[in-house]
Amino acid sequence: MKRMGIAEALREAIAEEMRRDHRVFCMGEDIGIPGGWGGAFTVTLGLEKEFPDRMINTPIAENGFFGMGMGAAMLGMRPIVDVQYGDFLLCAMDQICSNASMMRYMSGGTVSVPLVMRAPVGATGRGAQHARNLERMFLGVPGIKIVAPSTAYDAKGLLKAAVRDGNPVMIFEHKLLYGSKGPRTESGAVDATSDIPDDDYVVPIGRAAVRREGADVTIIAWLLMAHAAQAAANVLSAEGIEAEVVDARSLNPLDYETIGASVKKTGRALIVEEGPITGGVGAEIAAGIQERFGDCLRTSVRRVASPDIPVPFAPVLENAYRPDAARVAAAVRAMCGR
Amino acid sequence: MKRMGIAEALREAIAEEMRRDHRVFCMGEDIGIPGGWGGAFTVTLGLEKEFPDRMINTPIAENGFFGMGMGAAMLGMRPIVDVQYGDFLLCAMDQICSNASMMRYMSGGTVSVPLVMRAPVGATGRGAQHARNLERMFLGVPGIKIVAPSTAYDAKGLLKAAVRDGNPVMIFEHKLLYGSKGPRTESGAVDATSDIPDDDYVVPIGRAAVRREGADVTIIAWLLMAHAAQAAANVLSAEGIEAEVVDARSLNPLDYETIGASVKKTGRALIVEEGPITGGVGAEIAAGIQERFGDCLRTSVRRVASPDIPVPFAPVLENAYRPDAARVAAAVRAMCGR
Amino acid sequence: MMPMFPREIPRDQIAKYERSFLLRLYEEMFRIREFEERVRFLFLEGAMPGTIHQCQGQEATAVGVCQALNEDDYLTSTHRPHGHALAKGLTPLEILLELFGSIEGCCKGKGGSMHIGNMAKGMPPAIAIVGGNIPVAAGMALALKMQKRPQIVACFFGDGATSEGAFHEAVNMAAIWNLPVVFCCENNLYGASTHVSKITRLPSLRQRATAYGIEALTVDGNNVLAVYEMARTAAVKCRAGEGPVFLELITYRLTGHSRRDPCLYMPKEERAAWAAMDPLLRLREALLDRGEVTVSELEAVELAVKQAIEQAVEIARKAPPPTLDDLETDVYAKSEVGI
Amino acid sequence: MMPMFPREIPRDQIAKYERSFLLRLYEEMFRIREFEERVRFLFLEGAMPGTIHQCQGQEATAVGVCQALNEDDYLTSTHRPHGHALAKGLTPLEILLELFGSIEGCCKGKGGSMHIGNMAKGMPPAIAIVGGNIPVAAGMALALKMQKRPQIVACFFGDGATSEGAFHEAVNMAAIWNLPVVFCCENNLYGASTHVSKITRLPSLRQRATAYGIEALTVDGNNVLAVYEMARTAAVKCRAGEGPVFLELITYRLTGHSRRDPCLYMPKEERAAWAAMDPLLRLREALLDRGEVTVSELEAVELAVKQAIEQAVEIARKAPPPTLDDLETDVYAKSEVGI
Ligand SMILES: Cc1ncc(C[n+]2csc(CCOP(=O)(O)OP(=O)(O)O)c2C)c(N)n1
Ligand SMILES: Cc1ncc(C[n+]2csc(CCOP(=O)(O)OP(=O)(O)O)c2C)c(N)n1
Ligand SMILES: [Mg+2]
Ligand SMILES: [Mg+2]
Repeated sequence: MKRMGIAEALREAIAEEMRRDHRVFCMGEDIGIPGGWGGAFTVTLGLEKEFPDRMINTPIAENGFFGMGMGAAMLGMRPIVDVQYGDFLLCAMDQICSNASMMRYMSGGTVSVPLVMRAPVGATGRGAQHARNLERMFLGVPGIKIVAPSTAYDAKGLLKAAVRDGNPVMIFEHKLLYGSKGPRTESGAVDATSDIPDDDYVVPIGRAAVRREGADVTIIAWLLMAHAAQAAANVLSAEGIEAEVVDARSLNPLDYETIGASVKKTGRALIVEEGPITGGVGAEIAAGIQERFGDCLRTSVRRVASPDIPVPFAPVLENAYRPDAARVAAAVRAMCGR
Repeated sequence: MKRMGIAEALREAIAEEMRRDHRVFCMGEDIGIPGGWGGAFTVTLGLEKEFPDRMINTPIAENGFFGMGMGAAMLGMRPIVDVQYGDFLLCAMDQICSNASMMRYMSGGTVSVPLVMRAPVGATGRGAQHARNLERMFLGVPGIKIVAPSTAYDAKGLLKAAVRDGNPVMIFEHKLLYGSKGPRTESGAVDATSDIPDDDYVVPIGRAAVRREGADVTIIAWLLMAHAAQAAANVLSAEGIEAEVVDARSLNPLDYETIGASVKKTGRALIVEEGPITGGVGAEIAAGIQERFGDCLRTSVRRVASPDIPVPFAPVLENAYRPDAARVAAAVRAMCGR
Repeated sequence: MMPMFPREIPRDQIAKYERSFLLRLYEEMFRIREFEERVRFLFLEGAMPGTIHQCQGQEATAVGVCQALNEDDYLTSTHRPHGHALAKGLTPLEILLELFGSIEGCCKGKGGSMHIGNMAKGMPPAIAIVGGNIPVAAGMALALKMQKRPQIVACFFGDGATSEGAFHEAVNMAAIWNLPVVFCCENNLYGASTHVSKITRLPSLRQRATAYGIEALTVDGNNVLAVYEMARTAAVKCRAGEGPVFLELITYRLTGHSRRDPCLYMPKEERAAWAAMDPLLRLREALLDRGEVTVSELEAVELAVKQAIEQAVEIARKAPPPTLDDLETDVYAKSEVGI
Repeated sequence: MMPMFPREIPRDQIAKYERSFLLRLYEEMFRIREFEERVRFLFLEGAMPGTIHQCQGQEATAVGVCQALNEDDYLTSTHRPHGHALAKGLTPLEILLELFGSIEGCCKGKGGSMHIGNMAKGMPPAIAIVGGNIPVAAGMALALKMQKRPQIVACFFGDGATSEGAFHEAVNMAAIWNLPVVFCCENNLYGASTHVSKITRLPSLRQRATAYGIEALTVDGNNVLAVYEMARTAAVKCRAGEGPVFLELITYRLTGHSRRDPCLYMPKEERAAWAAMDPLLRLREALLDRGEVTVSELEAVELAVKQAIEQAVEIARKAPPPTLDDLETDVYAKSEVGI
């Protein structure tokens, strides 16, 4: 058992998978460079020492090396490719959405693409182009699984599950949760450390986690917002409102079993999302809950999310952009008629 | 007044805007080529005769020329750029979503990007990579307006509104609605012709159209599905169920005024969408309706959409992929307890 | 743009090869031609769904390259994949079944004309996004190198594809990592209706590869022997770890870009000049000129191919479509988690 | 990679210019250096939000190019835009205000360090997606050409950006349409921590432009006069409708890639060798060597710049942030429909 942050837990997951399976390799910008940073957020720091041939440092060419990851995966490798900021997934959309996600179906089930894609997200003082939460972009793309851990335990277990999955899996990581150290420390970081077991484990893709039980309202969130939800729940508890916090963790597939059990109990559902409210993952969860469990709802599903704007730079605006515990608590109070 | 299909109406809209405003020009693949096709679906056919310098035929480089469209727009031009199939927007995502959509905000409102983007969508027997309805991809991208006409009248009026708008506007066009003629005729095409007035008009962005009134259920759709909805409504009417059909037409902004008025009247809402059910535009509309008009609903909002799969090639599968009047009618019956 | 290579296949070139090999080349090319012509009629008849992009006139590029490959080498293709697939060893039947949308097709009817392939034969489903297969091919080559396997990848694409960013990103990475991939650019002078002179300032597309420090050659793509020889040399280089290599194969599409294209954007004289450069005609003439093969032998080859294709058509026409149970399968591989 | 150009600015080169012009160059470069150093301390102090990418050591590229532009020409920039902005005429104050996130900044505090710009001064907000500004610059040049205006665009980007597909697509289109854009590639030998030799097989990036048939030159990017001269020639060509031109400006970043980067991936000897190639030092020495300028004159220039920047810092520190009312404005332009 060892206490770790997400960056460290991911690093350990990658190293363990590379030891376990010689087909696993990493490909990305500024990885495997002696004296370098281990990618943008230290996740791959130092791995080139143990795996000199399997840390492939690329030119700045996201569409190209994501497509190469796909090609290598088709021939039996298990690539882990990453972008330095999730925003740059937009450069690689064609390879991700037209090729990797659809290859298996187009081949009639004869080809598979065991490709892991990593993407750091979240607004962190860098302005609009290094800030977006693009989970939404991939939710409507059949063929890609999506995970989004909020703790180091989940990050390690989900990354391992992704490597072993056999399908394209996108793992979103939040910059404020990494716990990256040294020059890559993030201001405004939130503690997401966990006790990591010494033994191998996976966190299965497709299962949500109940972080806190409560009978009055279900709050569904992931990544940084899972922390905001828990903070809000603590505040609300003092006021006599008991919120159940569901960390969705896996966005595709969504775990409607866990979500449903909670909503049936509480009769109220609130989704918290970083990113513009319109067209987000929250829209799907809201629609999905009402279709499946509409009869159990005491009030309409609500969303707390960002306004429909690009991410602003000035801290005062960015803080208003990013939902926080106070906004979550206020929304819950409104739903509960307080 | 003249009867026209969508391809012809769009062509007329472009020609009229180019006559009216010398800043307007077109940029795309296989446009302006003597003896060519006028783009993939005849929309720009022959325009090079009248506007030899304003029909710019590009290499196959979507990200490049969408970005160039943006650059030209910033310096006062009014470019209309297009992809041959909507799927290829994925090649240009970076320029569309990171640059064009956010430039105005990042500049503090000092720069504008009056860029029109055209994209043909819909499953039409060509397999997974020439088939997708990618409206969903842009809904959660603040800064881009989205329209999706189902009639020639709207196509012309919305394209004109887009050219005059002053912001990036994406216009989705459905291959089965174009009414393209000659070698570009589509099998399975649906009649979307309208009587087009001789005088200049625009259809304002942001307003839905009620295609058919009814008191029992609201069906919301756009593009090809607006036709499926109307066909279903006719069938249902014979059974004594009167559906109100709302053609959303503008997907961003959505017209919650028109949608709300209808839903308040009927108490039931069904959204019909071509494309995987998960993460679609329908999710947003469903969530949005329940948040705004939840109290007026007699039953949960429902969606009829495609399964969560890539678009299959075989006609029998493709037909099962694409929602049709029968599926819409069945969903309405279920909602109305029949 | 008029043909820039002499029409005749040089006698000393053809003299280097065995009769049986030359007849095989002829048969392979004829199979593609006959297949494409048969499919064209099926389309015009309305028997086939969807759209098609055919390769009549370009048979020598597919056959020349594939003859230089080993059976277990790989090939990636585009929206115009029929010739590549046949040359790589897919049967006319498995392709026809796919074109007819049958569950028995090489992609279970889920792919269609633009996505035919058969990984067991070294060809993943073709990718119809122009330029999109190039990074994929480079990635396959990367895997082969990491796995220390001897195979190589032949990556086909058109002149049009060289303007896509994907081409540049992938060729550069293949170059810096010396990957075993032969970039086979079928420069048929047009990307859809757009003449190649409209998309480049230079007379050749070769520089788009030499810019990354790799060897690049312009080849008479309608001389199957010229293609074969250059591809063989390229393959040897790639297998020796000295890849990649870029081949610009100059050819011409004798048919429309896609179904029902009247090709009005192609000057008549250009079409006529290139019709005379038909790679089948050229090989046929050279073979007869060499004297070892008779017209009736060639006709026998042709007849056998025709009959085989006709048989395949008859089977494919009646083959079962998928059922609705097939609709939602094959999206995801079974997860291996826990293994 | 060690410096490949001689350290000394040739005497006959410097002799060609007027004293006042040379002093202006020195002042412009010093302003950038001083600005960046001041900002670095503000960052380390924790006074500034976000991240920064600075350009100490690269002042000659920005100043050399911008001196060759007319005031109404355009410039596009990247994640590392401070030097370009200052050279293009943005004031230290309007940039500092933006860096501090004030509503009075050049982008109302909505852009930040990576997106500074001021369209009224010919510089749209910088684009921080590597390679992303290159198509945009080409499109601006297209507009200028269509509008028959005499201006040109200077498009800055790094060595790293030349591996992005966006670069290739845009340079090719600029080439085939002869657009008035000077592609200014600041080859500072590193893209983040990745040395340029890892991302290309060739010793120069020039071929990545000549591949499209345009003129491309490699220039000593730390000799401001060399940069100025090549940029002036390129500008003349572009204005004459004979663009585009590609300039590979060899330079070196004397600072970290972004905030708090200890640069451990750069060999010590390399850093030392390039420190000696500091473009400010080189110009200073050449000026003093020429004899027309005294140390105290230079110090006077420096002092004035320092004071102006210090004043700007004091103003910017206290400038008001945006209010929540500003949060949702500026997303859309007011629609013109009906006009
Ligand atoms: C990214 C992308 N853009 C546009 C198209 C539409 N399209 C299909 S084929 C084609 C022309 C391709 O030209 P080339 O690469 O020369 O291949 P050819 O058709 O000549 O074999 C175009 C524009 C596409 N499939 N993908
Ligand atoms: C598309 C994209 N990929 C990656 C990054 C992260 N990143 C920012 S700067 C940089 C290095 C850029 O190198 P270069 O183009 O040489 O410019 P320099 O930093 O040396 O000025 C990288 C990888 C980015 N901003 N955009
Ligand atoms: Mg071609
Ligand atoms: Mg650099």
